[in-house]
Amino acid sequence: MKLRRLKILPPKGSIWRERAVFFLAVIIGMTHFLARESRITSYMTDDPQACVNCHVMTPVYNSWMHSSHREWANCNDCHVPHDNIVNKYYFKAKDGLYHASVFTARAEPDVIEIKEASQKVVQENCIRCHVQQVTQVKYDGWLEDHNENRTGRQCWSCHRTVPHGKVHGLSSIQYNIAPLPTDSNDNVVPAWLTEAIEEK
Amino acid sequence: NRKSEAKYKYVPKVIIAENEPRNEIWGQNFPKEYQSSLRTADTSYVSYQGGSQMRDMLEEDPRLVILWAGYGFSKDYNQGRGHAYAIEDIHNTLRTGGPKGEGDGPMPATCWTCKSPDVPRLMNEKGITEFYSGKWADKGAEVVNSIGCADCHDPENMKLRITRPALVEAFDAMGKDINQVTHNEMRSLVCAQCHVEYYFNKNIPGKEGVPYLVFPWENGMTVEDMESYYDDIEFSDWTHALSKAPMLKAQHPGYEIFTTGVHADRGVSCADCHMPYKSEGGQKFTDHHIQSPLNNVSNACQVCHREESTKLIANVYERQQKAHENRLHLEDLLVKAHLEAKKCWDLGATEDQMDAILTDIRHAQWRWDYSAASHGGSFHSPVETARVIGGGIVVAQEARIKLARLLSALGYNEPIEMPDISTKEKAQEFIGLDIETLKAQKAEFKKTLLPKWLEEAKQREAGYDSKKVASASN
Amino acid sequence: NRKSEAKYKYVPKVIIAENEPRNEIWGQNFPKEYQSSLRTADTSYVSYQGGSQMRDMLEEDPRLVILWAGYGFSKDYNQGRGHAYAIEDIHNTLRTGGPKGEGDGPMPATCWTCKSPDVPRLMNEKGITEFYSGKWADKGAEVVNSIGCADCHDPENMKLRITRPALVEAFDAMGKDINQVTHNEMRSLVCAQCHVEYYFNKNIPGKEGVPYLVFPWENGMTVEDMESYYDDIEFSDWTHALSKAPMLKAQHPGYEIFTTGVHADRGVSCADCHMPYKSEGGQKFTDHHIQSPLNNVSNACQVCHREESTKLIANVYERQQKAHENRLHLEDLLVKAHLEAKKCWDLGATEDQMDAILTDIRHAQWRWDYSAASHGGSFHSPVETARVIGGGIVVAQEARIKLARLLSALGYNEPIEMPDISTKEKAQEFIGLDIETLKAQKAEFKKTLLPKWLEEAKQREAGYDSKKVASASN
Ligand code: HEC
Ligand code: HEC
Ligand code: HEC
Ligand code: HEC
Ligand code: HEC
Ligand code: HEC
Ligand code: HEC
Ligand code: HEC
Ligand code: HEC
Ligand code: HEC
Ligand code: HEC
Ligand code: HEC
Ligand code: HEC
Ligand code: HEC
Ligand SMILES: [Ca+2]
Ligand SMILES: [Ca+2]
Repeated sequence: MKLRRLKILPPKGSIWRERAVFFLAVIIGMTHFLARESRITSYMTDDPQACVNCHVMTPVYNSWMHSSHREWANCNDCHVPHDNIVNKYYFKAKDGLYHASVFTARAEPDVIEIKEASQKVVQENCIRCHVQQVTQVKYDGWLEDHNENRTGRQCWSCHRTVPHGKVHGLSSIQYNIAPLPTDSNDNVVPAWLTEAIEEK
Repeated sequence: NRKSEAKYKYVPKVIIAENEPRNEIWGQNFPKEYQSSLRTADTSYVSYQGGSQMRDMLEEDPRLVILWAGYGFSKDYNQGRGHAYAIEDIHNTLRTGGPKGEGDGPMPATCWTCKSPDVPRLMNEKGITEFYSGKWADKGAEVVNSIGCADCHDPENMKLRITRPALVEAFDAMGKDINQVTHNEMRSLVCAQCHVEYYFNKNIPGKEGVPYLVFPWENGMTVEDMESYYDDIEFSDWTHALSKAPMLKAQHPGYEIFTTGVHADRGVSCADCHMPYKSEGGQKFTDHHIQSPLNNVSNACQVCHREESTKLIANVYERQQKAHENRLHLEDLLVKAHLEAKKCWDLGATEDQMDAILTDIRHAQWRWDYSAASHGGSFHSPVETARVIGGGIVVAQEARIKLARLLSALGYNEPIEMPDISTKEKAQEFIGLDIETLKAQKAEFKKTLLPKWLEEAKQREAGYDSKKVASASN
Repeated sequence: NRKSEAKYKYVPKVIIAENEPRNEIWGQNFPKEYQSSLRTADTSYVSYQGGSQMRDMLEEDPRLVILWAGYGFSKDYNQGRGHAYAIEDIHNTLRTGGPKGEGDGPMPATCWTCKSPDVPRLMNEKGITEFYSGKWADKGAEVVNSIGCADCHDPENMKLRITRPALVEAFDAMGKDINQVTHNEMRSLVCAQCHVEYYFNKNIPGKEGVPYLVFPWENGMTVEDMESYYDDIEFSDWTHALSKAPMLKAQHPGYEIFTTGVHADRGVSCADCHMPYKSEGGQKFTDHHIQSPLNNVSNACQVCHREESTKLIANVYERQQKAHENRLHLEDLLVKAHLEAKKCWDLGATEDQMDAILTDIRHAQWRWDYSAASHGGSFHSPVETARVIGGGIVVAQEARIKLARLLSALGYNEPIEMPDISTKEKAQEFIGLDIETLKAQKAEFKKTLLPKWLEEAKQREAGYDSKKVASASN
């Protein structure tokens, strides 16, 4: 056995040996469990389901899910810088570690508020996508008065419902039911019905 | 763990059994969704062509009586209203007649399929084919709860699910696996369990004679695809009482038409407009008051569109009016075609002479019905709806030119006299319907059999146990 | 800073005279706009039903020859291409014939109106009525520059302006003042000077006999509004050679149909799609390469829509195909109606018997043409286009049922024989057109008269002075 050769374990017969095996198993198990539970791999994707792994993210997930941006912009499109790739992953890592530690410390507030650094990122991203609409004189006719209005304010000071709605906070969405990454494997047809259909 | 904490953040008051048909039980755990779903009983809203009021379509447009002569729909047909009325309305409609007991009445048990969460329960208990077997009256005591939670939700985790085999089988027939769909697609597919065209197939090998519910999607969902499906199996819903054409009835192909529109193309789902998010006391939830989105523009449309609500409503009405204009033309042509065909028979036309004409009438009316029956289609997909109507007019005119020639050959070369069908009553009299008798039978049914059904159901449901969750009392 | 740099970058090199017809002079001051406008000479792009290539519509669909029998369009008709070709194409089309000199040829001077910036110049010099008077050939030496800057811009400040009296007069007739429109509306109205339905009114009091250009918008811009306008004044463009129906020709009602669509409803203007911003060397300018937006989806559509360009193109094609499908049906019906009407005449029908039928044919073909002629309509406003086509089918069928009855009464009770019109040549032969002679006359015109025009124009323009701006040489 590998462990044996590494001489990590106390000699056979020792009472510690049994306990050590137990604790090692627990540690390995826990790591595995944590990795699986937090769906580590999913953090590297742009899949919004990555964020919803934390229940505190469920309200924002659900409000985004019901927003006009669902089909166009995922979380990272707004919350991560897109000016260059290094910046993107640096910000992601910094932010992610911060969220994770707050979460692990069970220090999450009831009403999460967007930090100033994040605000800048988001504003940049609004403009990134809507640059022509908000900067071209041409579209003055289409977006009446937009030209004067857009400068010097955050977009969502007017577009208050984009994309998380007007009401914020952990309890703003009652049941916090959201599809988790694991759900995708589940069937939408109940077992009894699948059986009944196959039976015929 | 934390995540399950999230999942179960709601404190379940009761444990909901698989296929629990009683909405009020679910409502104990999910009061907001339940309360809002109760509002489907509100019948006050009326729009240009929809809304929740009881609208007697035969009265609004008596031509329908002629189009459906010889078929149940000529007796009674209303524009759909809220889900809360599904059971009441199927009890009341003259189409289901006045059965006196088991084995009696014009309709099969299959008619219950889209009316109640008792259906998945029964299918689970009895089996699918068994559920579809027998008369409508045979299961009257079993199906009593109007459309509800168990139709769309898994009680364990509230996830959306498909409870109607016809949809699963239709996906199979198209070579698709319904378990592979996305969460967002499910937000339309739960509706596609019912808001779709269907027929009763009595020739399924091994189930001969059972009116098995089938969605005719094997060739696809367009008007032509389904038509070729029916033509190939030589199916017809009924033979027209005047023209003797082998007719098809299109029942509410809502999902099918919707998928051809730009909203579907952009990933918008039924629930986005008909069940938008709602805020109450600082909490957001899915509004289960399923209704015309025009009664709720700010939540239903303005999430995505900045225009004023009057303008958005005007957009919808404009599309509906444009569809209506030509659909009405087509309807007129069809009424004439049926009457002209009848005239031909009266003048001694042969089957050979009539054959091609009757096929045209079948196809033209199928197009008309496909474009009309879903009620939402002219907004859900205005361009496709217009295409279908245009095609219908072309086919109807083919029929009428052939009819004009045949009538001439039979010695009748002028426009035929039109009967007075200016009201529903006159039209029904013209096609020989004895509505008074039908009404009397229905009244009798409601006085005698129906109360028994409801009493029996009450007894049965009293026997269900609804387990309180232990921790809930803490 | 960058913005003022851009603003003040405009260093006029030349002073542009009012109504300067030569684009290259304007081009000295605005090289980017000018250079891009030159690209309208590129004929390489072809889309499903549009693009900049020369597309012979009569060859693509010989039925058109029958529909226009007795009218110039049956001789020659192409899908419009780039603005750079406006002059060349009007020289080449068989519709303008082969005039031998002043006062000769089939077309009036009015035909020049939408082809060149020489037009505002001439109108200014001669007067409007004077411009419209006489033959097309009379002004051949005067109108030589293809559509350009002076058609849309004020040389003093480059603001958009309206240079065609017909549009101003049409606004007057509707009780609107074109000077009150917004800048954004101007970005469509400059196009509405030409991309609109028109007719030549020879009965204007005081101007009798002059084919005065009029947009028939007094009752409104819908197909019915304009139809009632024409019916009221008993106008017809020509009498059909086969059916003898008093016909209307719809010429490119592009603006009219566009205004009924959702893009117009949302304030999107022609220039947004056909002249989007373009970046070159860090500078943004309006792309004057006016063309099919499908050749430029990223600038033309993706400003507002995020979908992939293949998907957006598919959206457009789908709408075009759906319109095309039913429009083709309508076309078939119209061809038959003309031939059936001819058969009636041949069998001795009376004017009384034919009257209602010919009115139907007039109205049905008007609807067909209205839906087809603008080329862009089935995308600009797919729902309205479909409505118009559907209405056309209804009217065409009324005509054909009456025709079937009349034919029977005249002793002919069967489908009529169809001539072979499978190619443009066969169809033109069938309606009795001597294309070879027309071509020979055109060739002669291009060899003799045309070079004289061009030479004369060159002389004239050499006399114009183009003042250099003093400061520009700094
Ligand atoms: C279209 C851009 C956009 C997208 C997509 C988006 N967000 Fe946001 N997000 C915002 C803006 C803007 C705010 C600030 C809202 C405010 O302050 O009112 C915000 C705020 C937040 C906050 C702070 C809490 C709050 O309610 O204000 C969280 C957490 C958050 N977003 C997470 C997410 C997650 C997780 C996703 C994906 C499921 C997501 N966002 C998708 C733009 C976006
Ligand atoms: C490990 C759990 C967890 C995951 C996974 C998670 N978050 Fe968070 N997030 C939190 C917590 C806890 C907070 C509250 C921090 C605070 O306000 O102090 C937070 C706050 C935020 C905020 C507001 C604070 C700020 O930085 O402006 C945003 C935006 C946000 N998250 C976006 C995201 C996005 C995007 C993802 C997915 C890529 C994501 N989160 C995934 C736990 C998580
Ligand atoms: C990844 C690109 C992307 C980002 C980032 C983005 N948007 Fe959008 N936004 C879109 C697209 C795509 C649409 C839909 C356009 C359409 O209808 O075709 C849209 C639509 C909109 C609309 C019109 C629909 C509505 O909900 O009113 C508004 C307003 C809007 N965005 C504002 C914002 C604001 C504010 C932000 C930043 C908080 C933002 N967008 C960030 C892509 C983006
Ligand atoms: C002072 C208020 C205000 C600010 C700030 C503002 N907007 Fe808007 N925006 C509006 C209004 C009002 C409209 C609707 C205009 C109309 O319909 O004519 C609009 C329309 C839009 C639309 C088109 C929506 C549609 O109907 O499709 C987009 C996209 C958009 N804004 C994006 C932005 C972005 C990105 C920013 C930030 C750079 C921003 N806006 C800042 C008020 C604002
Ligand atoms: C983009 C918004 C939108 C979407 C998505 C949508 N609908 Fe509708 N629906 C409407 C509107 C608007 C009407 C017209 C209501 C009226 O006339 O009062 C309508 C009408 C209806 C009606 C008739 C309502 C009545 O008053 O009787 C039914 C049934 C319906 N829709 C079902 C569906 C189904 C099923 C789906 C998905 C397959 C769907 N809708 C998707 C907007 C939508
Ligand atoms: C179990 C079958 C079933 C399901 C599932 C179902 N419907 Fe219905 N729906 C019906 C029936 C039956 C009616 C007509 C009830 C009546 O008129 O008695 C109806 C009526 C409606 C109406 C008309 C309401 C009114 O006020 O006029 C709308 C809108 C509608 N449904 C939308 C939906 C949407 C959206 C979904 C999915 C989220 C859905 N339905 C799911 C069977 C169903
Ligand atoms: C595949 C699902 C399905 C089946 C099977 C079905 N229905 Fe329905 N039914 C619906 C839907 C969806 C509506 C709402 C239609 C609308 O929008 O008008 C409806 C509406 C109704 C209504 C109320 C409107 C009216 O017409 O008066 C009655 C009554 C009704 N159905 C009776 C029946 C009967 C009887 C049968 C059997 C012949 C039947 N249904 C079979 C789905 C179904
Ligand atoms: C016709 C289908 C249908 C019926 C019937 C139905 N639901 Fe739903 N329900 C939905 C849809 C669609 C959603 C939205 C799911 C999403 O967006 O993820 C939903 C969401 C929910 C949610 C999640 C939280 C929220 O508000 O978004 C709860 C809880 C729920 N429904 C409870 C109920 C209860 C209780 C009933 C019976 C009274 C019921 N539902 C009946 C279709 C239905
Ligand atoms: C979840 C987003 C969403 C919702 C909700 C929604 N729409 Fe749309 N709508 C769209 C998109 C996306 C398009 C396609 C145009 C585009 O790509 O920008 C569209 C297109 C349209 C059009 C033009 C298409 C046509 O048929 O001419 C109209 C009109 C319209 N919507 C009206 C409505 C109305 C009315 C409602 C509410 C009943 C509604 N929409 C709800 C997203 C939405
Ligand atoms: C929303 C975008 C949009 C707007 C606004 C628009 N168009 Fe178009 N137009 C198109 C598209 C797309 C086509 C189809 C091109 C094709 O088939 O290749 C088209 C086709 C055309 C064509 C035929 C082009 C050809 O290839 O021959 C003409 C002419 C035209 N448009 C003129 C106009 C005029 C005039 C207006 C304003 C009154 C206008 N368009 C407004 C998108 C637009
Ligand atoms: C002075 C008259 C005039 C004006 C003003 C005008 N057009 Fe045209 N346009 C024409 C003529 C004539 C043609 C056809 C030229 C030919 O085929 O020889 C044409 C052709 C086109 C085509 C087809 C090009 C191709 O490559 O197939 C488009 C697109 C078009 N115009 C759009 C516009 C738009 C957009 C505007 C306004 C911004 C506009 N036009 C203004 C007269 C005009
Ligand atoms: C009100 C403006 C207007 C008037 C007047 C007008 N045209 Fe045009 N013409 C156009 C436009 C716009 C197009 C481009 C149409 C298209 O998209 O196909 C065009 C296209 C053409 C073309 C190129 C396409 C083809 O048909 O081969 C020719 C040639 C032409 N016109 C000749 C004429 C003649 C001859 C007359 C007089 C009878 C005339 N035009 C009067 C606006 C006008
Ligand atoms: C068919 C109409 C039309 C013709 C012809 C035309 N333009 Fe334009 N031009 C426009 C429109 C529309 C705009 C956009 C105006 C706006 O958005 O404010 C424009 C804008 C401009 C501008 C403003 C700067 C910019 O790029 O937006 C200049 C300069 C200009 N045109 C020069 C020219 C020159 C030079 C010619 C001749 C080669 C010409 N135009 C021919 C319609 C036309
Ligand atoms: C200046 C903005 C703008 C431009 C440019 C634009 N669109 Fe749109 N488009 C809209 C708006 C606004 C709607 C209406 C839907 C809504 O209200 O969100 C729309 C609707 C649509 C629709 C749905 C309507 C229908 O007919 O079904 C399609 C498809 C579409 N656009 C395609 C295009 C294509 C292709 C182009 C380029 C040739 C284009 N659009 C250019 C703003 C624009
Ligand atoms: Ca059917
Ligand atoms: Ca005309």
